[in-house]
Amino acid sequence: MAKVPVQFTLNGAEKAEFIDSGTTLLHALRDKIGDTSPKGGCHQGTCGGCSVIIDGELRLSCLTLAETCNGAAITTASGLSEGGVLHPLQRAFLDAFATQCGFCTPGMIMAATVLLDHTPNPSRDEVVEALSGNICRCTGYEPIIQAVLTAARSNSQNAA
Amino acid sequence: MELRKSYFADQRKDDLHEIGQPRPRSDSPGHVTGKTAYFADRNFPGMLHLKMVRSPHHHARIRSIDISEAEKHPGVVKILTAKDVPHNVYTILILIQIGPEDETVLADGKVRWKGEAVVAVLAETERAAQEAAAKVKVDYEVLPAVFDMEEALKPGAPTVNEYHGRNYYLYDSGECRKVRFGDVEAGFAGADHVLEQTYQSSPIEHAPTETTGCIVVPEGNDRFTCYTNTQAMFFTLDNASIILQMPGNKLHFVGGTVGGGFGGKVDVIVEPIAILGAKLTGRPVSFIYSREEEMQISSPRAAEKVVIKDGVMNDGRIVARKVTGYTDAGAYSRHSPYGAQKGAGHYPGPYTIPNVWIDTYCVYTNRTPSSAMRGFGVTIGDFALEVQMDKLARLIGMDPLEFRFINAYRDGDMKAHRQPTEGAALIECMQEASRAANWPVAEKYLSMSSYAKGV
Amino acid sequence: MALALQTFSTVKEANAALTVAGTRYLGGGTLVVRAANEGDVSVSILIRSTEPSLSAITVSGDKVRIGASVTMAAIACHPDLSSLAHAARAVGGPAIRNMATVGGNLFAPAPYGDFTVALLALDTTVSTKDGEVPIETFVAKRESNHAIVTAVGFTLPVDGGFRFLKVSRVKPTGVAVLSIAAVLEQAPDGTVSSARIALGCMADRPMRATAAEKALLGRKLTSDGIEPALAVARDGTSPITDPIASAWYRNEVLPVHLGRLLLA
Amino acid sequence: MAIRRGRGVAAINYPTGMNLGGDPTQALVHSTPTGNFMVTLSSVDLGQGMKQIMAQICAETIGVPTDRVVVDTADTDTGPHCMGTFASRGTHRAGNAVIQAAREARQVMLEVAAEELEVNASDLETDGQGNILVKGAPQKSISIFDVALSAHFKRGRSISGRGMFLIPRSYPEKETGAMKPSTCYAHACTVAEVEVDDETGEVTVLTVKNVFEIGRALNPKMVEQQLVGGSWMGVSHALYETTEPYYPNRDHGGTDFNQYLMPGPGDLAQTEIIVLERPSADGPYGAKGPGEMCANPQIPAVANAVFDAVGVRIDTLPITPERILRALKAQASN
Repeated sequence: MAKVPVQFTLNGAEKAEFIDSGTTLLHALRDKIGDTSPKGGCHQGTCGGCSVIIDGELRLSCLTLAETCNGAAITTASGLSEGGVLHPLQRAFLDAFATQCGFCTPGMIMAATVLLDHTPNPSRDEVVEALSGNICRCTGYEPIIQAVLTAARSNSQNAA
Repeated sequence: MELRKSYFADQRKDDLHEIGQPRPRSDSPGHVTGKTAYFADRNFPGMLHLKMVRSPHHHARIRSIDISEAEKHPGVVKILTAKDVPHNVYTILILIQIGPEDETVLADGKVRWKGEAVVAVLAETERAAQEAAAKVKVDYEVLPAVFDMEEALKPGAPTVNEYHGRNYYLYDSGECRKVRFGDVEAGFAGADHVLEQTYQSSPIEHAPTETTGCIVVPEGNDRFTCYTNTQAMFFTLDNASIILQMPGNKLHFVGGTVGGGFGGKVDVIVEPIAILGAKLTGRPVSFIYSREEEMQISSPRAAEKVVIKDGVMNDGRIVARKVTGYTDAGAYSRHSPYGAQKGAGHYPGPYTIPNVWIDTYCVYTNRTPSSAMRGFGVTIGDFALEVQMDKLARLIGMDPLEFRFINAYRDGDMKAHRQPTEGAALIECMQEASRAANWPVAEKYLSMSSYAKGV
Repeated sequence: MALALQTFSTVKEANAALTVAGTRYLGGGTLVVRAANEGDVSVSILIRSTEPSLSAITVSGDKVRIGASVTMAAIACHPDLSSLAHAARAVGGPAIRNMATVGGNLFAPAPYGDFTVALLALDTTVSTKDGEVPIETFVAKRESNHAIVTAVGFTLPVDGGFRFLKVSRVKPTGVAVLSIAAVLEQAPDGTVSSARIALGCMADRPMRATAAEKALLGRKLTSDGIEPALAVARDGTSPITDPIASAWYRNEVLPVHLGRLLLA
Repeated sequence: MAIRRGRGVAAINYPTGMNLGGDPTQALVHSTPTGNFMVTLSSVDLGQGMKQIMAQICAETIGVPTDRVVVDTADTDTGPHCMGTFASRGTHRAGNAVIQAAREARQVMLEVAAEELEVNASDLETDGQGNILVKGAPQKSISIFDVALSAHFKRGRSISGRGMFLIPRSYPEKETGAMKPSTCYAHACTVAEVEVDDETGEVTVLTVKNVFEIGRALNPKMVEQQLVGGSWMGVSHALYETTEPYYPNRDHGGTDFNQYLMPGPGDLAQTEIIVLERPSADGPYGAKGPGEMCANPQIPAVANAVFDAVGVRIDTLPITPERILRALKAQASN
């Protein structure tokens, strides 16, 4: 089996691995690099649990081949908090009781992160749209929407 | 959410420190940082991947299975068929003495539903397992299949499951679980109106975001650790012990946080075969359902048919209720005989009715076996009951909410299964709903209480 | 055989590589990688090209050329393509739109392929190494296409001339019950002078509603005016039946939704 | 085209725990040397928050803050038997087992404290903050930290307890069906308001007002999570979900989250949750199992609302636009 080199930054840290050609980024992250925060809920691109941020864009790591990410900057949910301090979105998810089983949570937080990076003060419709590729079976979505709106409000208050 | 503490205030102590407090969840910080460990967040050196070859037919005889090409495929380590499974015919509720054993771990001579497990392939990579699975040759003789419960119950229908020999589960009470209370025919005869209606549902998937699966690791001391997302650790361990004819002390089950269950992870379906694979290869084995398998192979909530016949008086009293419930178990029992029985214990719903007749059937068809799901045995019954209540109210020209007050059970009322009602609160829920939804009802209903009449 | 990826800097080299058995072109991955993940072992080599022209959008005057690797997200946010943005946004959720390409959408089986419905109404041409073909011809024979699609080209409709509607059960981004795209031109008196209407999910691939197009000509976009078009909207359809809806339902509601789109 | 509005009501009850009983769960509780408490179970947390709730139940019973309790669960080598997490039984069965184990541990803890304070154990109480006080003389006290140290290193006592909860099995009588399916029931009443598009059969659920009676909200925020999510699932069952859309025909079953339909974040009804508490006689601090029943009443409430809106009865789930449209067409042709 042909091994190919991949090199990218993951949550700011340089990563270089030899992987089997054709390996998805999801498998590379989870099985080779050891970041299990992206979840393989479907491997079809229909659940959003594996969402990561690649060069500022939300992507599904289950449908992305790792070797197409050479030189990229990748962010996962495990890399959001800094120095043990939770990211405002993570804080908001806690405060809003927006997690139950937690399996969709990393993907939801990735989707919300990209939204707030581009749209610091989103409307409810914009939040709904941003989360629309991510399935949650426990919460009924409302607490998650509220968490994102709350994080946005706290962001804008901090900026003000 | 609002807590309405005015109701039942006399029955509740409010001197507690921790109970009733909205403490933050201890697991949430792990969830939001992606640090919570689910069973699949483990990777073991040399781990094999198990892929299942499944039946493409709804009902077929297996003439032969040829694994010779698949065995030679690069990366394949072991291929399992029925003969490799020590106790291949099992049923999960045997642990609570509900038999007979009626399901094969790997199909033996016959498949009874499309998607049934036939051959298990263990390989170095998922891809190698998929490729080898495509090379397994199974020669089938397709048999007539039956999908409709009514058809299945007719004489001459194809027999779905020979371990039962008939297309329904045989209870100690006969072909159905029965509840008999009062004289339902006399009730109908004396009723102002009789209404019989049929309700139907189709199978529903739990659809947890994390699919069913496990990883089994041989510990080198003849013990096997099974990291699993089962909803019932010992239930699964004990069934695996029976299927594998392996003493329970050889098995160590480790769960943890599960990515949603909703009843979908109470079947014992991935663990025994993965443990067997680990035992026969001496290597860690991962068997995780694909999303496609989760959607169409894992047991759904059963389809149900519910026929309700009610006798009702013009003053709003329901005087007789006859319910015939059919649970579509699919090809195997799993938890369905229990679910159908649970329905019998639930009807006629939270209402006090003097004459009740309940029959609930568990029917076999050539479809994915159904099993437990959130509201097991009750959810579809409640749909049927509460739509029927709406129809009855309109039939006699009464407000649907007021109609329910008239019939609501209260403490001390005798239920059809002959237990006195305790701790009722239906009336209070309806009173509060009347206010919250601005759905006015007569004052006499707002002053009712679930406490025993006259108290 | 294990899966492998081969990357080429030119389309020409990638096309040459695709002549080998077991190869398939990799666009955004939403179809091809999914199939591999789901156990499709018929493909063992994925081919892609990084030729920059594949990712370019060029707009000169009203002529638009979109490279085949351009994503739905790139179209949705392109300042010169704002009239098409809602059609691009009809595809998937945000992550899918960052991956799904124009080229890939041409191959997406119903109920997918919403953007191709838009392209069909826009009278698009599809470019490969073999030249340009009308989208209708391309889509009809897409299974036998072996040349990499390099770009699509079309003329931007006049302001307000492009209409698009996707009907789905799940909001905001479920898959289609059906989708409808229409490019309409109206004479000064408001009567329709030209109409191209494309439908998604009303066959196994996007199709034109030619009878409805004809019936619209010379008519005003009023309830009475569009009635003849709605009456023949189902001509030639053979809708898919899938978990989302039956063929019967799709046919029943097609005139309803077409009417709403035309009157919007 | 007409958008027509209707509302419907449904009222239900739901049994807690495995039907007919016979479903045991055990728990063990012990203190660490510094007065933290470990609850050991084999029950499974599916996301409903079992670990958090068991910690709160243990803390309440022992008399310490919740963050001094750690729950170790879902390991068959360490945790005693639990039948499983299903049938709304987790909180009720495991909670009762934890209370029993925690009471036993508390009794040892008070005995050790009594020896340290030279009083009778029956004269002691906890303040919920980690201290043990003499009733009526709160200035005479000892911290649980010190009690645990003493128990471990001075007095050789194990501050621990065993808990087992079992509802004995009931066998239905063959001919009459006399049986005891459950010992306590949760209740609900839901009013749903919908809009139905009478040209397409599409339903929009506008509001869902749920009143749930759940015995006791042990952690109100967590029970709210379940009830809100359950209400969403009920609406989802009513209008969207099935693995066999053309049942009993087996074809066209969905295989992914695009084809298996559930309401998306843009389909959410305005949802109201009101909770009543009638503590159950045998529930842990009165709790009943709310996890399953909270997804049931929305289904008939929505069905009844659809009828109220357009006058057709859809007696087959799910209530799809197709079924409504077919019924409307049949109604029009009659």
